[in-house]
Order: sequence, then C-alpha cells, then structure tokens
Amino acid sequence: MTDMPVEETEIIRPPRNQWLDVWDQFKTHKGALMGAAFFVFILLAVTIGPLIWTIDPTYIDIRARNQGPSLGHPFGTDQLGRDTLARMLSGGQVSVAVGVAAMALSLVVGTFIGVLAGYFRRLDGILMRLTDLFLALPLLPLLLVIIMLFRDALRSAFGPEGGIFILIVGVIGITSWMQTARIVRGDVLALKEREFVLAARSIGTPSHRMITRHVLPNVLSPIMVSATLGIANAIITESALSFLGLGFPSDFPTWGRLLFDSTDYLQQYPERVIWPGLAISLTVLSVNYMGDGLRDALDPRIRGR
Amino acid sequence: MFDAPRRKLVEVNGLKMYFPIHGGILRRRLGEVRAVDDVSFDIYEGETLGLVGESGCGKSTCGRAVLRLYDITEGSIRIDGEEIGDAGYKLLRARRPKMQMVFQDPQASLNPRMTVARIIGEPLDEHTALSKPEKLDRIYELMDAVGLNRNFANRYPHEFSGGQRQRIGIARALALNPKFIVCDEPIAALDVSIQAQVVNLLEDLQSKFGLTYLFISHDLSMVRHIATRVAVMYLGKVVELAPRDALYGAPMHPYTQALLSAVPEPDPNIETRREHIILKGDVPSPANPPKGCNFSTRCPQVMDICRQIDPEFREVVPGHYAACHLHDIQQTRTAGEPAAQEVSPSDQQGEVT
Amino acid sequence: MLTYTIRRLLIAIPTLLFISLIIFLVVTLAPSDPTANLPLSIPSEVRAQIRESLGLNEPLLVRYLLWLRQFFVYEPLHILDQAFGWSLATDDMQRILSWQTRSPVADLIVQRMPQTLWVVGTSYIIGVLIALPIGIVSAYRQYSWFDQVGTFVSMAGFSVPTFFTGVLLIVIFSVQLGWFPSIYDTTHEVTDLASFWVQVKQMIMPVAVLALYNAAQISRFMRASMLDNLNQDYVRTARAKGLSEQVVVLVHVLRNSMIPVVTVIALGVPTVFGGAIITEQVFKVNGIGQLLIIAIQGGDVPTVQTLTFIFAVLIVLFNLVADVLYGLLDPRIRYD
Amino acid sequence: MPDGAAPVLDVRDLQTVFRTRTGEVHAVNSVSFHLQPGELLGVVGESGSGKSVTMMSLIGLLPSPPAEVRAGRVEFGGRDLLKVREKELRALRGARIGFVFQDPMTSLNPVFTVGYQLREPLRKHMGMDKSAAHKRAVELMDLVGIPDADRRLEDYPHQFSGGMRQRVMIAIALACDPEVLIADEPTTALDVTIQAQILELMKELRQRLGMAVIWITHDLGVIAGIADRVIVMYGGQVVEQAPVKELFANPQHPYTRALLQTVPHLEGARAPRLKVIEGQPPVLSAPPRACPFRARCSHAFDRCARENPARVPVGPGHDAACFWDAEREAPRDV
Amino acid sequence: ERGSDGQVNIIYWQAPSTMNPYLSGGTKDLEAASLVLEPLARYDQDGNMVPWLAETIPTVENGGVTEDLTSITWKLKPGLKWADGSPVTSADVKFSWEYCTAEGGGCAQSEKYNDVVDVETPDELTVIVRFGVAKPFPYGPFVGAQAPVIQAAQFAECLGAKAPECTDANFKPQGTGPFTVVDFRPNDVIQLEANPNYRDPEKPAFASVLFKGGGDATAAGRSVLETSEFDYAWNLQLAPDVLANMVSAGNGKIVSGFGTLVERILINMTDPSPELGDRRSTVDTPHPFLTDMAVRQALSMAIDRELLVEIGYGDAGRPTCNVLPAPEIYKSTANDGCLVQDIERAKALLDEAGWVPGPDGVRAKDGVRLSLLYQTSTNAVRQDFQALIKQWWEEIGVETELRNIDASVFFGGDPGSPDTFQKFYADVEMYANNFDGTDPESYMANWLCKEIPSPETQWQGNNINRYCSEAYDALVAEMAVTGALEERAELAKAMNDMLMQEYVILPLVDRGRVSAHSNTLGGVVLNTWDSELWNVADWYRIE
Ligand SMILES: Nc1ncnc2c1ncn2[C@@H]1O[C@H](COP(=O)(O)OP(=O)(O)OP(=O)(O)O)[C@@H](O)[C@H]1O
Ligand SMILES: Nc1ncnc2c1ncn2[C@@H]1O[C@H](COP(=O)(O)OP(=O)(O)OP(=O)(O)O)[C@@H](O)[C@H]1O
Ligand SMILES: [Mg+2]
Ligand SMILES: [Mg+2]
Ligand code: NI
Repeated sequence: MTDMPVEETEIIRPPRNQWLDVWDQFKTHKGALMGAAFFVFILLAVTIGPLIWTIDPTYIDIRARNQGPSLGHPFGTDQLGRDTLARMLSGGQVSVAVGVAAMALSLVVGTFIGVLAGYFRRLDGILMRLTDLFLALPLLPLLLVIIMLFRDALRSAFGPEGGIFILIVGVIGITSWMQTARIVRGDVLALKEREFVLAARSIGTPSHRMITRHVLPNVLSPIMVSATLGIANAIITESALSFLGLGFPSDFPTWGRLLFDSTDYLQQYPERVIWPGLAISLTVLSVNYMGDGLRDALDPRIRGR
Repeated sequence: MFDAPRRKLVEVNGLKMYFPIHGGILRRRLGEVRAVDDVSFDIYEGETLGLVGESGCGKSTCGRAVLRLYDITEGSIRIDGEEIGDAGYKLLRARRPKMQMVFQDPQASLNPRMTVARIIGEPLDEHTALSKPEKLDRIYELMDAVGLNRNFANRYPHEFSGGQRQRIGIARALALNPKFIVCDEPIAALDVSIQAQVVNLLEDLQSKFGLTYLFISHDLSMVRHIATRVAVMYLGKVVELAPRDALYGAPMHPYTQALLSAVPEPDPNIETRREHIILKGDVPSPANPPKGCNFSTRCPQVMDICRQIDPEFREVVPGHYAACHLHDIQQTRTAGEPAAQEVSPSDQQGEVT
Repeated sequence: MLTYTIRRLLIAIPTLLFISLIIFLVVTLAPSDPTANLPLSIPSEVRAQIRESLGLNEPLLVRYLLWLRQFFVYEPLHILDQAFGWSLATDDMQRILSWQTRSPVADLIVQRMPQTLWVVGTSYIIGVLIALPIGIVSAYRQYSWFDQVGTFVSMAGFSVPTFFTGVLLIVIFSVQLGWFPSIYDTTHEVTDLASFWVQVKQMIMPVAVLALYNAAQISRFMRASMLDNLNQDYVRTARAKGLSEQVVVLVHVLRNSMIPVVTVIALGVPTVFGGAIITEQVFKVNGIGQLLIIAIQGGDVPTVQTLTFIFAVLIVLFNLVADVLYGLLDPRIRYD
Repeated sequence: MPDGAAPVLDVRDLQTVFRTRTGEVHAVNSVSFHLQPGELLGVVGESGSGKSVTMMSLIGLLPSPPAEVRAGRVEFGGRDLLKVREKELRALRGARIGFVFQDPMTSLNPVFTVGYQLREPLRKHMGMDKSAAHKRAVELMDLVGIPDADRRLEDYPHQFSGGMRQRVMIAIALACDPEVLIADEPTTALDVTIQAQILELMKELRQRLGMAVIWITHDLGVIAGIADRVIVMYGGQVVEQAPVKELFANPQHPYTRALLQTVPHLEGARAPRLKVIEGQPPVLSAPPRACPFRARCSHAFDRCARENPARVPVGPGHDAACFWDAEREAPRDV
Repeated sequence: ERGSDGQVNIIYWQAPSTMNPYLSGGTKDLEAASLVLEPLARYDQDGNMVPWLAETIPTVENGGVTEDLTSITWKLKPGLKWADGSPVTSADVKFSWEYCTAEGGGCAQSEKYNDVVDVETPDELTVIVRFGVAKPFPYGPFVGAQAPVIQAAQFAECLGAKAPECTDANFKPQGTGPFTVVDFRPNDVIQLEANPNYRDPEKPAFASVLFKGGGDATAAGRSVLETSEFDYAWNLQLAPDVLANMVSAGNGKIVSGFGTLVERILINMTDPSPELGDRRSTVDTPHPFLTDMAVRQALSMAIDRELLVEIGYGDAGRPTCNVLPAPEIYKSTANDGCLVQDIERAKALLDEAGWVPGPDGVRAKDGVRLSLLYQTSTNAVRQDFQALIKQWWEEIGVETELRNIDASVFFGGDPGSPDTFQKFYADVEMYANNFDGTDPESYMANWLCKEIPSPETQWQGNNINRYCSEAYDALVAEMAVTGALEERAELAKAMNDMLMQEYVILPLVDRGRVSAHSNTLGGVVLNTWDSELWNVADWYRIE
C-alpha cells in the first residue's frame, strides 16, 4: 500500500466532464461544427426571427402578389401577396418543431421499448415481436390512413393547428421508433453483460435504478446519434406528407408545404422553390453532419481515450 | 486447521448452473450449457480459496452463482449460515453487503460515466442512509484503504491506469464491510508489473479486515501465492480440492498434474529440465460433455471405467478431495498409502495460517 | 439453416395474420368513401346503392374473413388457373375486386409490375453499383477529399426531397432542354435498338433521382462497414502474408464488409415496390406506388388492403431473406 | 549459435512514432538488435513497451498514417527493408519473413476457409497452382499437427478451437519456408495446456526447419523455456539483451531484475510477499532524454534524469542500458 | 380519310379506372368511355340536343313524345354496326336500361332511368321508353355521355351483382364510337384504334389514340403546352399565371367553355354548435345569427368576386351572382349587383341591423358574436379563396375560422364522419356543384324543404344549407308539370332569384372547363354539356 501518491503521468488535472471530451472531439470534425452552427442559426431564425421580421405571414396584400425579392419583401411574395420571408420563418418554426418533437417522441418510445426489451429478458420476445411487427407495417399507407382517422378528433381537442401538429408528430414518431429501439436493445444487451452492470447487481441495485444509473447514460450516444437522424427524417417525412396532400393544411405554412405549393411556379418564380428547398436540404444536411460528428465524438475508440 | 475452531463462512452444495440452449423450429429448449455442474465446496472464514481452471470451464459462472448473481439451477448456497440459494430479491438485497465481488476487467467493471466518488459511493447509496458529508468521509476512507489519492475522487475511470482502476473496484467491494469477496480474475487484465501491486493490496486488506476470498484465476503461480486452499475446475466440475501445498506438491488428479506441468516456470534452469505433460486435443464443449469422466477425452491415464462412470468427488485423504477413478483403485487396492505420504505437506497448512 | 428458415416462416404466419387484421381495421375504419370522387350530381340514393353493391354493408368481421379467404384461397387458385389453364377455381369463388376499376386487384398489380420493376429496380441496382465503390474508397481513404465529397454528396442525396429533385430535373431536362420526356410511357415496348433508346431516355430521370437517393444511403453503410473491418486483425494477417493492397481490400476486407451491406440491400428491396411512390408520382410512372396512392385517394379499400398486405409480406419475406443471406455469407452464423 | 555468424536480421536505431490527435507517441526509440540464423530471440517487456510496434515496423505492417518509421536500418538479406519499395517488401512478407499474431480468434479471416487462407501465400509467393498449393497445404497442416488435414482445409476458422487456429496461423507463417518467423505473443490468448502444446510444437518445428524466430511475450516462463537469447524492452527501448540463462541468472537492468522478482513461482519457496514495481510505465509523448525507468527505479540518481543511458556490454553477449552497476552497487562510469 | 393522321395522344391527369360509365360516375371515366360508347342523343357545345345514334330528337311537336309526356319514341339510324360488325338494334338499347336498373348492380347512372317503367322494342330500330309519371323533360335515358348504349350480347351475362366481375367487358366494351379499345390499363393508360365499322367511313382521321392518365394538372399542361408530348390535356385547373406561362411556350392553345358549375358558399341556416349534440345542424335549431338576412347580405357584399376569379381561375372562371348560371335561357340578370365588392355598405348594413363592433373588432348583438367557421375541401385554390374571404369578412367585423377537409371525406357522405358536407357542422361551407345536361329541374329541386338532410335520413338530402320556403316548394311543384321551355325557364329563374335574394347561397365563380390542345391538333370543340371528347371523330392533324 505504498503506491506513490502522484506519479509523473498522473499530473492532477481538474476533473473533466465526459462531455467536454466529446465536445473537443466534436470540434475537430469541421462538417459537424458547421452543421451545428447552421442548425443553431436556423433555430435562432425561426424562434427569434418572427420577433424581428414582424410581417404577419397570413396577411394578404393582393396588390403585392408574385413579387420578386425587394427591400420590403426580401424573399418576395406569393400568389396572394403574402410575405415569403415571414412564411419561411413561421413555416420553419413548424417544420423544426415537428422535427424536434417527432424525434423526441420516437426517441422516448424507442428508448423505452429498447431498454425494456434489452434489460428484461422476459419482455424481450414480445417487445421485439412488436418491433418487427411495426417494421413490417407498410408505413406510408398507414400514415395516410391514420391521419384521416384521427385528424378530426384531435383537431377538435387541440384546435386546428395544434391537432394536426400533434397528429403529424405522433404519426412520424410512432412510425419511426423501431430503429432506435433495436439499436438501444442491442446496446443494452451488450451492456448487461458488461461487468459494471454485474457489479451494480452484486451491490443489490434495484432494476429501475440500474436502468437510470447505469444503462441509460451508457446508451446515450446511440440515442444522440439517432436523435439527429430522427430530426432530419421527420422534416423530410413532413414535407413528403405535404407533397402527397396529407400534411398541414395549406393555409398553415411549413417548409414542405411551401415547397410543394411553389413547385408549380418553378419556372416563373424559381426563387420560391429555392427558399424552402434550401431550408429543408440545408437543415437536414446540417443535422446529418451533426449526427456524423457526434457519432465520431461519442465513439471512445475514435476519441482515443 | 487445528489451532482455531474454523467456521465455514460459505458452504456450497451440489451447485448447478445450466444455461439453456434454444433451437429447432419452434425455438424449444434443446439442451443446456452445463457451465457449473454439481459443485460443492466450503470456504472457511478468513481463508482464500483459489479456483483455477482453463478458460470456459465455469469459474466465473461459479463465482457469480455463489453470489446469486444468477438464478441457479440447483443446489444450496449458505453464506454465514444463511441459505441464499433460493432467496428472493428482498432477502438477497439485504444480504448483499456481506458478499461482494471484484471483477476481471477493471475497465469494464466501472461505469465510464460515473466519477470515482459515485462509483465507490453507489453501494453506500443503496444500503446506508449516510448523510452527504458522512458518505464522502467514508469514500475517502476507502480510497485511503486501497491507496488511491483522495484528489482522484472526481475523476472518471478512463483517466486511470489499469491497476488504479482495479483499486477503485476493490474499494467499491469494500464499501459495505463485506465478509466475503469473490475475486473473479482480478489481475488477469493487468500487466505483470502491476499484478503484484493488486495482489499485495488484496492480501493486506484480508489481514486488516479479516476478509474471506474466493480467488478465481487461471494463473496457477499467482494462486499458489495467494490461496490457502485451491480448487481445480474442469468442464463445470471441481476435479480436485486441496490445501495449497498439498495440491501443488502432490496433485492427485491427472488434469491437475497436466495443468501444473504446463505452466512455464520463469527460470530457464528449471524450465528446461521440467517434464511437461502435453495433453492431446481440446476441452470438450460444456453443452455436450463426454460420457463418464469429463476429462476422459484428454486424460493420459484414461481407463475404460472413466468413459463409463463419472467419478465421485471424494475426500481421498483428509482435506484433499479429488474426482478420479485412479484413486478409487488406489483406495481399494493399496489403501491409499502413497497418497497419504504425498499429502503430508498439507499439515503445513496449519502452521502457515 | 433449413429448420431456421422454416421456423421463421412459421413465425411469420401469425405475424402476417395479425398485420393483415391491423391493416384491415385501419384501412376499413378510415373515414373515406368509394363514392366520394363521383360528381355531386349523382344523388345520394344512387351512392347508397353503389356502396351496397360493393359489399360495404356487411359486418366488419365478415368482410375481414371474406378477404382472408379470397386472398389465401381464391386468389391463388385463380392465379394457378390463369397460369396453367386449369380450372380449380369455381364461379362462386369471387376474386378480390377493386372498387374503383371493378377488376381483380391481382391483375392490376401484375399490370403495374413491369414499370415498377424497370424503373425502381434499375434505380436500385444502379444505386447499389454506384454506392459500393464510393463506400469502399471513402472508407479506405477516410477523411481524404474523396471521402469528404462522397460524404457530402450522399448526405445531400437523402437531404433533398425527391419531389423537389424530380420536378427540377423535369424543368431542366424536359422543358428547357427537351432531352427526355417528362411523362413515362408505360405502353412502350422495347423491340429494337431505337425503341430501347427511347426506353432508356424515359427512364433516365426517374432512375437518376431514385438512384441518387438509394446510393446515398447504401454508400454510408458500405463506408461504415468497411471502416469496421479495416481495423480488424485479419487484415493485418493478410498484409503480413505479403498480399497486395488490392487483394487485401477487395478480397479480404470487402468480403467481410459485404455481409451486413448485403443484408441492408436485401432489406431495401421491399421499398423498391412501395417506397418510390413520390418518384412514380412525379414522373407519372404508373407503377405500384401510384396504384396505391390512387386507391387511397379513391377509398378503394380492397386495393389498399391487398397492396398494403403484399408490402407487409414482402417486408417480412425480405427480412427473412436478409437473415438467411447473412447466414449464407457469414460462415460463423449457424441458424438452428 | 556462434556469435560470429552473420545475422539474418540486423536492426539499428529504429525509431517509430504515431501521430495522433493529442500529439506524437514515440512508441519505438532507437531500438537495435540482431537475429542470428536459427536462433530464437525472446522479446519481453510490459504492455505498451513497443514490442509489437517494433516488429511491425520491420516489415512495414503499421498503418500509415498514423505510424511513421522515422529512422533506422533494418538489414535483411543484404538490403535495408526500410528503404525498399512497398512491392519488394510485399514479396518478402509471408515468403521470407513469416508473422504469427497474438489473437488466433481474430487473426484469421472468418469468411474464407482455412485452406484458402493457407494457399494464398503459396500461390502468391511460390507461384503454385491450385492443386500443388493444396498438396503443400495438407503437408503444412500435418506439420503443425492438425489431423485429417485434407478435410479440415475446407473448414472455416470458427470451426477450429483456439489452439488449432493458432496452429493454422503458424502453418500460414511457415508456408513459404521463411528464414525468419516473428511470433507476436502467439500463446498469450491461449490456455496453459494449449500453450504447452504450441510451445512443444514450436520446439519441434525449429529442430526440423531451423529457421530464426523472434518470439514476443510478456510471460517470463515462456521465455525461460523456449528462448536462446532475450531482449527486454521498456518504454520503447531495448534496455537489456542477454542469452536466456545469463539473463535469468544475472539480470543487470533494474527493470529486468524487478520483473523477475515480481512474478510468483510455481516451485520453490513461496515468498511471503510479492515484490512490486511501483508506479506506471512512462508516457511516450516525447523522444526520451532521460532513462525511461528512472521514476520507478530504486537506484535512480541524478544522471538518470539527465541522460538516456545507452546499452553497454556487461558480460559475454550481455548488454544493458543502465548507469547503475548492480554488481558494484555503484554508478557505472561510461 | 380514316386512319390517315396517325396517333393522337390525350392526357387526363385523373386516370380512368373503367370504360363502363354505368359502373362509375367519374367524369374521367365517362369521357374515356365516350370515345367508344355513344348515346342516342348528345348535347353540342351550346347545350342543344343533337341526334347521335338516333335519327332525330323526338319531341311533342314531331310526335316522338306523347302529349301526356309519359313516353318517348326513339328511332335508331339504320345500318349502325358495333365495332365487331354486328348490327345495333333496339334490343341493345333496351338492354342498356335493364343493365343499369338490374338489382344489386350498383349502377352509377340509375338516376337517368328514374321513373322508366318499361322500354319497348316494336322493331329493330324503334325504342319506346315509358315513364310512370309525366316527364316534361323525357331526355334522361340514353342521352348524354352518362347513359350510352351498350351491346346486349357482350353484357348479357353481366347483370346485377355480376356486373363488376365482367372485367373484360367493362374494360373493352364493344361500341359504336369512332374508336375501340385495344388495351386498357386501369388508372394508367388506354390504347385505342379506329373503329373499322364506324358509321362514317371517312372518320376518324386518327388511326389510334393513346389515352394517358395520372399525375397532376401541372404536368398534364406542361406535356401539351411546353414539351408537346401530348396533343390534348383535360381540365387544367391551374393558377392563371402558371397557365399563361405555359401557353407562352407557343406549342398549344387553351380552350375553355362554361357550363353550370358554380363555386359557391352555402350558408347554414341551422345551428352547428357542438353543444347541441344530436340536434346540431338540424332544422330544430335555427342559426343564431345567419338567420339574419342582413348578415348574409353583408357577407356577400364583402366579397370581391372579380378578384377571386383573377387569383383562382383566370380565363377558366367568371364571377357570377347566380347559382343557375346557364344555359342562356335560364340565366337571370336580376342579381348582378353582387359583382361589385362594397365593404362600406356591408358595414353599414350590419350597423343598421344592430351588429356593433366589439373591442376586438368583432361585431356582436345581444351577446351573439359574429364568429364563423368556414369549411371547404382541401384544394389549393379553395384555400386561397378562404384566406382572401377571411380577410374581407374580418374587415367588416366577422371573425372567421378556416377549416379544410380532405375531399374524400368531405364529399364522402359517410354518415359516421362529422366532416361531410351534408352534415355541415360549420357555419358556412364552400364547394362547387352543377347538373348534368341542360335541364335544371332536378337541380333546382335540391332546395325543397323535404330535401333537408337530418339524422333521420342518414344525412341524405340535397338541401345542404337547410333552406326552407313554401313559396319555393310551390315553384318546384309547378315546374314538374310544365312542359313548355319558356315557362320552365321563367320558373327556374324565379327560383334562382329567390335563393339569391335571400342570400342563402353566395355564388362566387362560374367555373368553366379549361383544356389545352397542341397547335397540330385540329377540330377540337370544347363542350361543357357532354363529354369533352364528344367530337373526337372530327379531330385531325394539322401539319
Ligand atoms: N449467460 C450465458 N449463457 C450461456 N452460456 C454461458 C453464459 N455464461 C457463460 N456461459 C458458458 O458457460 C461456460 C463457463 O463460462 P465461464 O465464463 O464461467 O468460464 P470461465 O471459467 O470464467 O472462463 P474464462 O477463464 O474465460 O473467464 C462457458 O462455456 C460459457 O460459454
Ligand atoms: N495505432 C496507434 N496509434 C497510436 N499509438 C499507438 C498505436 N499503436 C500502438 N501505439 C502505441 O505504441 C506503444 C507501443 O505499443 P505496442 O503495441 O508495441 O506495445 P506492446 O509492447 O506490443 O504491448 P502488448 O504487450 O500490450 O502487446 C504504446 O504506447 C501504444 O499506445
Ligand atoms: Mg471468467
Ligand atoms: Mg503487442
Ligand atoms: Ni503474500
């Protein structure tokens, strides 16, 4: 017991948070950094933007319709004279909110199912059957049908916009949790065999604390990566739904809706397609890059601990 | 053995741990991996029982089953006089503080996302109602005990070297003042130069706190150093159990003999003249153990009876148990004379302890 | 392996039955109506009559059971009859009829198969063919400019919605340049070189859009899988044997990396049939996807139900195929 | 093995660094050693001391980036391996220099049959056709003691046990009758009884084939049983070199000595307490300017912190890199 | 000369799903079928009836219709042949009636045969249709694209419940028209070739037709006007500027024509508040404020119909103040004041009626706020209309909430759904409606008191806005027994004016049909009273 208290290699460093390391590694991934910066920019634009650019996105100025970019309307106006910038901002709010909320929902469901299935052997079979079942469901038709089924019940309960928002978020969330569940389950299964879980069991830690203390923090990285992909996926799905005429009502701008509505005008007013198209693509791209960087940053093998 | 009324702290009887194998069209249970197959041994208070054997022979499973980290298939486990073989979750949780474990891989056995203080404090959280400062005091106390600088309390495991990590694991095991610790290959993942540090620490702690160890290892030299008595496992069964010197001095089971002879001795003078018993073939699968004696497929002294009848695990000479038909014969024919002589070193046992 | 396959197939039966029930309930309970698309000038009594003639008045369970029997007994018999000129099916064995066209759903599907297979299938194959080399090179030269560009292109590939790229291509190449037709001709038959060229021209744009999307995804998988394997010990062994870099990467690493990728590719096949709905819509490739959309819009329950169920069967089937492939490709895996 | 014979392999001042995100890792620093024909050179040292990196540097097996062989000469067959082109190096690897790695479980490609992997070097280096290669493969399998070779060649690695896989690895390394066999901890992953089988096999093969072998391990017992001569590595350097008996009998470097004392023995008296080497191995973030062992050395004195000791002869065929003369219990004056 | 002009390519962005007009009422199906199947008489582009398979149009004057208006006698042209060469006889005509009225067949056109009690065939070329009641307008059966003549021989086995199973017949009916089906791919494409037995040996000029379906209006328009892949595109409901841009490419022309289709806002005379439970939107519960005519009138005045047309339809629409805008003789001019938007007067009107603006700008009286729920089906143009109208209404102090419902639900008539246009669980709703042919009698009968939908009738009934007036009912009854065209016209106008002046319906736009054909396609005459392809036999290629 005469270990040298401080050795050459053990220069006392201030305790370092895991996440600082992650951030350090993340910073070296240029794409990820740019992605994160852009995503933050988008977030700021859609949250703070409408406070600065105060034109009402639903205000119709019929004399000013179909205008190109100008000082009064930097992004131009649409066929009813509504300001495109204002619509982009409020549309972005919805699209990003849908992305984030749907991702959150699918993560919660996926993580919950994944952790339960991975942790409790008895639940594994049935939960994985359930997951397989969901995976085997052809999503698009069901999406369409579910939207038709529940749209109105929810609309009356939460108002016209809230209702459809909940529905779309719900539908995208409910139909995209399976991948997360599978990944999390796999990780939990592996984790369960890790000795520190066994160590906690030998201490007598009860299951629920085992999950919150040991399992969840350690499946966080796949979850984080899933999260970024989930946002991207939800934004794309929402715009595809708009394309098939099932997304938000057309008086309710979202990027997908704006893009869909403006494809007809592609030749006359190409900028109208460009704005939402760019917004969707760049957001998804930035989130994807963020995910990529996060994956690297969270992987200890790469981070080189 | 003679001078002190030694109490059995752990009594394991007929312990079986089978892992089911599923298969077939309907995923029915096809068979089982007999990871631990009818194992019995006792551990006396304050001693170290070494458990050796080849990879996959069921050492870890046995160690974990003894602590009831698995739901065992069959058998009885009494710790400190209390049966826990079939104990429910509540009782088990209440008994956890008495029995703890130190794991093989110091990296894997520490949650990478918890600080050292939290890791060591976890058992305290679970089983005591200490206030925060009290808890911190206790954590520091434990860190001192295992020779960790108190400054390290807020660091994460990846910032430590292997030996230091293993100290953290030991501190955690000590937190609740256990009586019995299962050390599952605690040094296997460490560098030679670090192994000694950890082994010495374990020994110091044993003498300080009066701990009892089940020391699992495949390093026979190290077991010889640390253990009081040694059990040798082969394919889920304990084939020989004896006081250390008896076992190293006069192994009875052909497997033990082969095992011992296979260990290279770090001394070229001895090593070049040593006889090596080279076993043929590989260890059979525990899912499909051979008929009769498990060792019959590789045994250099195999007899017909070995392929038919599984030898009983018997006390061949006092304190020296073995499961081998060779000793049946000796017993019946020569009434165990040579054995008795060979076993004599076991008397030293009493002196050392 | 065989028992494994059989077991999986056995498990698939209840799963599929359950799925069919869910699909049936969801599709039937949806408040859409087969007469909704008729002009308002058709009075409501006539609508009621039409609904009755479609069997909409039967109780739910009866309709489900009837559908099950039609799908699993009558349809196969009819299809056998058609294929071999037998007459196993009797007259009272009604086939599953589409409400919109009043024709057997199976015929509709068969009719739409060629264009879906042609366009979407080709795009999938091309996507895979593009993706593999990109993935391999990206992984081998990780963080090189090629990798960066490849990463960017593939990320962009699935970041841009296909309806956007599709319309963009049409405007550029059909309207402005006039190179390719904007509307896919499903009746076109390839008989000679000239007509083959026509076929190629009309396929280029939809195939390009889809292939980009597919390639984007698969190349990411390929890259990840290659990266996983490039660090393995056996690669070092191969190098230590003095094998050339080409052999090491293209034989040893690739073979291992392909195992998960092949299964990903197999799992993607069902999407070939259903996932290209938007692209089919944009280029008017009236394939399976468009059939589904029209059926949904028209409240054509039997068609939606049957198609959806077939998709489910395909998904389950290709899941199995993927698993079996995995077993075949990876000698370590033994299913039993 | 007379010291006079020309060495098959002569390594001088080898230096290898890894460039990582956190800076350079100087894994191998000025390593020199030689290998005589037919001899078995044991390499010991604790984990991370640069044993593997040294050997892989010799024949360009390190991934580059991040690895970079900075300096040195590796003379083999009259040429400097660090200077020859990649193509020529490839022609050497597997043909004249065989390599066996530590982990037999992962070192074989899981998706090719053992036969395929065994034939590969034969076809590549010996230009054999398939049937000739097959015949040779069967011979090799017999050689390493795998029965029923003809049939087992068609099996996949996972169908072999660990010991047999390691035999296959050895067979692959021996396929083209190499002059030098480098074995990087070939038995560490194996059980003792299996290790005994492999060691036995190795002794036998050496008798029959007579090649020179470099055998890396950190198990002193294995070294004691198999090696002719030993080099001890520490912190990316060779700190001592001696014939095996000499080394065990008369260790000169404090690290070697400590190492020999920390390991428990199977025979003889049982030490009541194990000796320990306190402290941790050095961090290799800069080229060494001082003795790498000084922080853990009980004899370290001021010179050790100023200068990195070179290896000096301390006996017949025995040299050590230490300023402390153990015999005299005093600093060495070199 | 027949077949000399090669192929003509037609694109319909809604794809036909069947060639049997009796099994589907969809316009796309009727029009596709009209290439093959023909009725006894058709309407021309002006809404006049012209004999088609019949020799002449029977009237009371020429003795074809009996004085008591209960039977009509058609004479077939002699020598007519089906495409397979067999002769067309009166039996085929009679069979067509039997086919559509067979039990369990779900015939979509059975309304055309209402009141027909018998069809007699005294000889091969004579058909006598007997009605159970006096029919002042006896031209329902066998007239127009909805009720063509089908071949008895082909459909004999397909009566009633068997109808849907005759896939071959439904997809490739034998016809008398200029083309016959070679290949029919439901919801995709139809290939047709010239009918060798067509009665005019010179026609059709085209040897074959490729009839493509599917996609969207933009793509269809583009393929004719911009890329010239197709010769004719149907129903290009596109924003005017988009269309104009396409035309500017110079490859084709727009043709448009007006029929009876009117986009209108219906005002709910009953209370749709959800608190009423079962009784919401039924006659028991009058609407709290829309029963006040001043409010209805103000709502109408606030709308700028010209602008709506400009935004939504361009040349394909014109503002209208009548729910019955055509044919010419039925068109009233009494209500044209609505064409001018007058926000100020609307406000004044509300002020007079005691609706005063509250603090939030919403008018109220006695605690009743002028707050509306405005619903329609999901459709880009309708949503633009909603947005505009909402803004105008809010300007006059009427709060408006918008809602749009998927068309298949809105028009689906599912009694279980709360969102059908019949249930009308909203204060106002917007959609378009028209009537077949030229006779408005049954159309105007929609607003009879007894037509009000209610839970008791499973919400069936055409009086969607729950308007009920004895005077109106009397006019309908009178029309039912009036035969003379002028008198009928007066009655219809009176009914129209009554609805308009009570402002229970706010007509917005008279929607025309817009189609496009390429510059190389000649002979196109757009017809809004019958199939657009009615004269396809006369189409030809301009070199
Ligand atoms: N959870 C499990 N499910 C199925 N089989 C298991 C499980 N755990 C262990 N086994 C099997 O039980 C046998 C004994 O395993 P165990 O880990 O106890 O061996 P060990 O002696 O500790 O080996 P090592 O020295 O490699 O740690 C092995 O064959 C192993 O494959
Ligand atoms: N790819 C790499 N990147 C960075 N550093 C490396 C890399 N490979 C090895 N090293 C470093 O080089 C040093 C020597 O490693 P090496 O593998 O040669 O040790 P070793 O003596 O073989 O140890 P072991 O006994 O564990 O095999 C170590 O400090 C290690 O961290
Ligand atoms: Mg173990
Ligand atoms: Mg190594
Ligand atoms: Ni000791």
